[in-house]
Amino acid sequence: MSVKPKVAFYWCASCGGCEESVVDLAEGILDLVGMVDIVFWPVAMDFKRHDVEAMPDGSILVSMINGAIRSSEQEEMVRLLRRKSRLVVAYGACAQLGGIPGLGNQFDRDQILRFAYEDCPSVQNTDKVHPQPRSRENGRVVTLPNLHQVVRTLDQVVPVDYYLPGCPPTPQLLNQAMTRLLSGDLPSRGSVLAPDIALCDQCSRKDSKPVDLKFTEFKRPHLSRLDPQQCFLAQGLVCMGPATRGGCEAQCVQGNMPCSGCFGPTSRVRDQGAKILSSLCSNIAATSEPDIDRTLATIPDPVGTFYRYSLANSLLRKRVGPSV
Amino acid sequence: MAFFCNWCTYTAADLAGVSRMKHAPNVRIIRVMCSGRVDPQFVLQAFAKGADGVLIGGCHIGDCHYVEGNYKAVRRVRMLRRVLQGMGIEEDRFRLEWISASEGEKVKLVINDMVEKVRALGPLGLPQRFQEWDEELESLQHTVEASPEEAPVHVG
Amino acid sequence: MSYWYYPGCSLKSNGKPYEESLLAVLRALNVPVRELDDWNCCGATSYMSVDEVQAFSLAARNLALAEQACRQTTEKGVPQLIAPCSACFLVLTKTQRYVEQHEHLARRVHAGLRAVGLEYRGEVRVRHPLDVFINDIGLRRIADLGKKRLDGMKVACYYGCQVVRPFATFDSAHNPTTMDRLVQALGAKAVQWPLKTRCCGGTLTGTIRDVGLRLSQVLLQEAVRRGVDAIITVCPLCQFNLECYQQEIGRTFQEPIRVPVVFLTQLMGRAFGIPEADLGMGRLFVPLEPALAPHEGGQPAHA
Amino acid sequence: MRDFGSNGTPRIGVYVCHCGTNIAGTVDVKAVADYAAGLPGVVVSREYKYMCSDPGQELIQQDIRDHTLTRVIVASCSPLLHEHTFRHAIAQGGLNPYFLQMVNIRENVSWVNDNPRAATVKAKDLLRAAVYRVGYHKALERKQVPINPDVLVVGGGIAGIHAALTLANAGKKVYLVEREPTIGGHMAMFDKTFPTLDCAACILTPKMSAVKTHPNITLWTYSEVVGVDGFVGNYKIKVKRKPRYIKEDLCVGCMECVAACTFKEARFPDEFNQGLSKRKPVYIPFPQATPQLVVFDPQTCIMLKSGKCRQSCIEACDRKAIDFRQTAEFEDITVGTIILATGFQTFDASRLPYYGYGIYPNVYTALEVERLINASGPTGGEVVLRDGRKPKAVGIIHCVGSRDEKTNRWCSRVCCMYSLKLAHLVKEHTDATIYNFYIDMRTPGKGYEEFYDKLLKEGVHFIRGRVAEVTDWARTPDEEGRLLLRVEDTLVGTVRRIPLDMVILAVGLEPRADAQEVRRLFNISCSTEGFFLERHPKLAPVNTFTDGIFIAGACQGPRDIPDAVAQAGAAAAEALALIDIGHVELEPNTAYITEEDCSGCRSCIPLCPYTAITFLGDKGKASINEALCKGCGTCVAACPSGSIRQNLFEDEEIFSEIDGLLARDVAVA
Repeated sequence: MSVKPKVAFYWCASCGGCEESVVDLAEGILDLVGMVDIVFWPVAMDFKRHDVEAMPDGSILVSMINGAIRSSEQEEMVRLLRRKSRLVVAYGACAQLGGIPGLGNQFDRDQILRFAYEDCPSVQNTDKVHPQPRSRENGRVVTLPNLHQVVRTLDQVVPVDYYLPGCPPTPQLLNQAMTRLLSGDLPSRGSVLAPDIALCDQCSRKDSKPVDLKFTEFKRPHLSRLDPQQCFLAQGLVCMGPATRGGCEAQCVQGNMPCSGCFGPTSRVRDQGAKILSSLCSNIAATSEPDIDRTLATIPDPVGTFYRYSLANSLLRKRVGPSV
Repeated sequence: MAFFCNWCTYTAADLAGVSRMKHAPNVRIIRVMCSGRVDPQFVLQAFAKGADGVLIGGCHIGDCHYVEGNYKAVRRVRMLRRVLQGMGIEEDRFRLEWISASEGEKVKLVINDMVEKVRALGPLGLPQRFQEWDEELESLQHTVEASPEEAPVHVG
Repeated sequence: MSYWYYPGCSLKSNGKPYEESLLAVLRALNVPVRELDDWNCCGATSYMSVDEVQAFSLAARNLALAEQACRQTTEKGVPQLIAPCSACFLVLTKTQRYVEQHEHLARRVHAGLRAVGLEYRGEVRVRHPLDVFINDIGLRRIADLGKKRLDGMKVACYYGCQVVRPFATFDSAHNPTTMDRLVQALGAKAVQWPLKTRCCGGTLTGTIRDVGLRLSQVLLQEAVRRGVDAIITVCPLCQFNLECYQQEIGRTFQEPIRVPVVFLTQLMGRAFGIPEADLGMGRLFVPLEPALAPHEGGQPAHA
Repeated sequence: MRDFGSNGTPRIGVYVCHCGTNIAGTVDVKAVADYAAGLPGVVVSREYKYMCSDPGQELIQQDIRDHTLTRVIVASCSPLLHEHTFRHAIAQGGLNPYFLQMVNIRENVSWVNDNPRAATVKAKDLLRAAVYRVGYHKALERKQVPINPDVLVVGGGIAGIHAALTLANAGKKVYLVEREPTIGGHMAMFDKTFPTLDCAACILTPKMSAVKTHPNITLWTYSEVVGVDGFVGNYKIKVKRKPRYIKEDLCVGCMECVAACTFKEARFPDEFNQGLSKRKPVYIPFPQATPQLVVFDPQTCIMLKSGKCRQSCIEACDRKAIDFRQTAEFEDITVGTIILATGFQTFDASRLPYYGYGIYPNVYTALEVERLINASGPTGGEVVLRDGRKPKAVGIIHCVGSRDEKTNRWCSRVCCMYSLKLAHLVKEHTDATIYNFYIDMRTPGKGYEEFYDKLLKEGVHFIRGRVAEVTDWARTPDEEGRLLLRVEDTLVGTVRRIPLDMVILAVGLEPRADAQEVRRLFNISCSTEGFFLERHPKLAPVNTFTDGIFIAGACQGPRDIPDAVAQAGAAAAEALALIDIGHVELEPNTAYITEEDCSGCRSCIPLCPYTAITFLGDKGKASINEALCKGCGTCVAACPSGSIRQNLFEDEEIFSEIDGLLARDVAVA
């Protein structure tokens, strides 16, 4: 038996990018494998659920779990991993904030299923067949996980020790986090393992932002010719940078796209969307209600813009009633 | 739940009190220095914690004790209304009113009017809804965490 | 801008000279008016005291008709409905106010209108001819057309109780001046007198005769004391009370009185040089011409 | 969800005030106090008759010692009223004053609720919010700002004059700014003052000349304040000095230029005499005008209107004081405090056509009659009608433009008394029969009721009833040419018709037409009717909601001379109190930025109207100058990364207040 610390990776409602990001360690992954025993990593290695069940409680040092929690299966697995692990890390924006799957909270489950299995233009389903949690096939009972009503962050389901933010987290952050966790130099429980300062601090375009910004309209990235040097807000684009934790090395900005907020808010903010809303709207030039509304109309989807990653983690969590 | 600015609307609410203008007992006032201090997070927090309606009261445009704090308030409010709408919270539950220090009567009218409109909508009750939503977690919490052997096995 | 014309019952009966002269004057001023199709009684004050909801519904039907008529034309803008009779003007204005301010009433009125396939949206503007003359047409155009033909004439402008009260929409409730300004623009002198809006007796002349006649007499006497050539009015009932009872008033109070009481629009028509026959002058009991003659230096009446 | 934690475990004392029956009459104070005792952190919870009394305050101080309280909550009246009192009290008890939280269960609860049950529930909710909040309170220090000892007084009527002299006599430098060419205000127009009937000029002119000659007073007449910036202790004022077209230091007021004016006859309405006499384009408003300087009226002076005049005035002036090229000048001054004494205007009687003002020449306003009675007035003190006749019957209509839903709802306070005074004076001058038409006689003042009594004995008629109309509607030959007044005599129960020769309208007092602009300029408030709003109607009647700005006289509401003078003295004393301490303590509600948290996004910088936030280029961070910050909190709400915080209104404090208000626990039954 190895005496190396045991580590598990698991994915829930996510795109798989977080798994990729582990591989993005490149040669670094060999060092990682040298230091730890990966006891569970369904995407890369052949372990089964019963292997995990067989482990003594608390025998895994750390489980890195990515993805939001949307189904009973995901819920079950994270509860299991929680029981087997000393530390649980919410890995990536979906686990931390709900992420893109969290935007599903703008709709009811039935609306989503109806769209996915009936109304979506690319779907052909004349019989309107929906997957059932329990059905009979050739005399045998087939079950599927239940889709939850609500998309949840990991910590809305099980206690989480640390958060590694990002969509996905950068290899650098993963490295730093692993080093810290393995060294036993543990930060205080509940910490987000990234700098607690907004992105502007490390943004290469910081110096190009004026001190007297006044918005007269908000431009959209796909409809604008983007200056590769100037601050996006100064160009009139919604950039979530001021309301988003740094640590991503401003990669989107370097790729000439404004920040969309995947690192989530700083520790001083409870609701990332409300805060960027407050900041941007305060600096609108218009003074009369109709003029203000005209400026604001240039943001056609405020919830999707301000809560791109954090809707499940927002104060309101989910839309009340079905959307219309 | 109401957020009233210190200089105009809170003073007007005091005046309503001094003038013994009865209004609906459902309102709970929080004093801030300026309507510009009202962080949209406060409005969301209030809804999330169970408020059925949120009212912000500030000085009339042009009369702000801090010159233009109320302009910032109205800009945020216009956008916040859209966000609330997107989250299924009815328009009448969130309101911004300009009430000057001398308009005690208006405090009464606005509060009564809003209480009436919100009452017509019924309770919003977000904490209860959160609880209802999270009931779907309870069965598994029991089965997985207590006795893993008996947990149902899913195919697929 | 064109106008819809709501005559009401008076302008088709004893107020006929008012209708004739009003339409003639508007024609002379190139202001197109169309009579509202299928209009009904405004209900006047009497119906109000019998059943308010029905009275308001009845009046609102006319408002709805005007809005409907306007929608059926290609013209843009707010429908304008001229109501020349004081009672009609007041009832229609009052209906608008009440429907706007009292939800329960509005519900019943709207329901009633719906039952006959009509809808009142509150768009129509009820206009008094004085308002139209002063604010839409303007004193200058009226003065230009009138060419000071009334120079030297002295009149008392009598507004009656209903035009500016209780809704002083286009003139002061206590000291209205629109009619004064109009006759002055035509060259006449409007005497300053404090009885402009005092009661003429209204329907009392027919019910409590002594009181009604007394009220009329007070007005006639004071106008005459101020040396006027004529009393000018815009209300069919006022005109009727003040003119038709003069002999009886003279007998009752043992003080003969005779003074022409004419509609403003008759005087205006006269100033515009419109033939007498087109102004309903022949229907007057106390003719205007003798009063005018001395001021016109023997000018022929029909210029 | 992240846990925002609590600030250690506070030891809270809760004090629920009965306020006599003001609170206890509606709210079950005992139930509220019992409820509070069960809330987390509360170690002592009491109710008491009057918390603001000495024993009430001592109770708190004793508990701080006995129970080592670390936080105090007082549930009583509005914090705007007594927060200061209780902060002081707990400071005396040894706690930092900002460890206090007040709960407003009077203005916000007992006074606005009839239902005791609902009121008690509400009081508990508010109290619970305070318990949640107070744990987050931090120890804070008040900041001191030095007070510039100079004072600006705006308005040179009796209130402004008195305030200026009081301050100047105390050795303070005063700038007195008056819009008109002379100081004196309305009082200078009066002949006598009620109830003593002493001559207005005799008591006012010495004060006017004292203003002129006082070494500590800078008097700027024909001038207006056009800019106000800064804050208590340090107001930057811009004053526009309108051109008089004379050099003030050269003119001696000899009026040779007036005599030499191209217009041989005076032909323009004289404003000071209410248009009852004429003046020339160059004039001195009245003989005692201060300063004694002529002024050229640009509306009527031919030279100023067209530039084509033979300018005989210039030849006549041997001191070469006239200068037609003069333009407006601007003075910039710094003062620590401001007293506004901008006065009132009288009601425009032509708004009520049924009283015939502007229609019948013999209907006068009271102010016109003041001038008629005055020996230096248009008729040399003869009370005669416009056609020169002496009136034989005079009616005074009270409450013109007062106590009337259609015009002004308020009682103008001075009209009853000045009507009595005019009744006496007109009777004295003409021996006419005098009628007063009143709604109620209001004579509450020292010697006022006695004066009313004296008038009754003098045989002046008093008819109780609101006058319906004044006309020239004569019904009999002897009524011809007279005014006919119709009134319901409510004491007799009949309508009366009274022929008169002269009608005097006792016009009410109104806010000045530009009161709203002035209010905005000085950043103060107006009450609904448009008078300047005092900070508290009883306890801070000359303070405004803006520190360092005080109000005196009729700009705050209708008042007579004694009250205006008393208020002016009070305003001066308030200003002196600030000046003599030398500094003002500011509420420590300023915003601050934690440097390590700030990302330098600059979103906050354009939001501050006081430019208190600057961007430190070298550090790449924003920074707040606390001396400039006024504590509105707008930047705090807008900071996208939550890096700006505000003392007294921290996010945690407000969040916990929200949570506390909405928490539904079993104890609320």
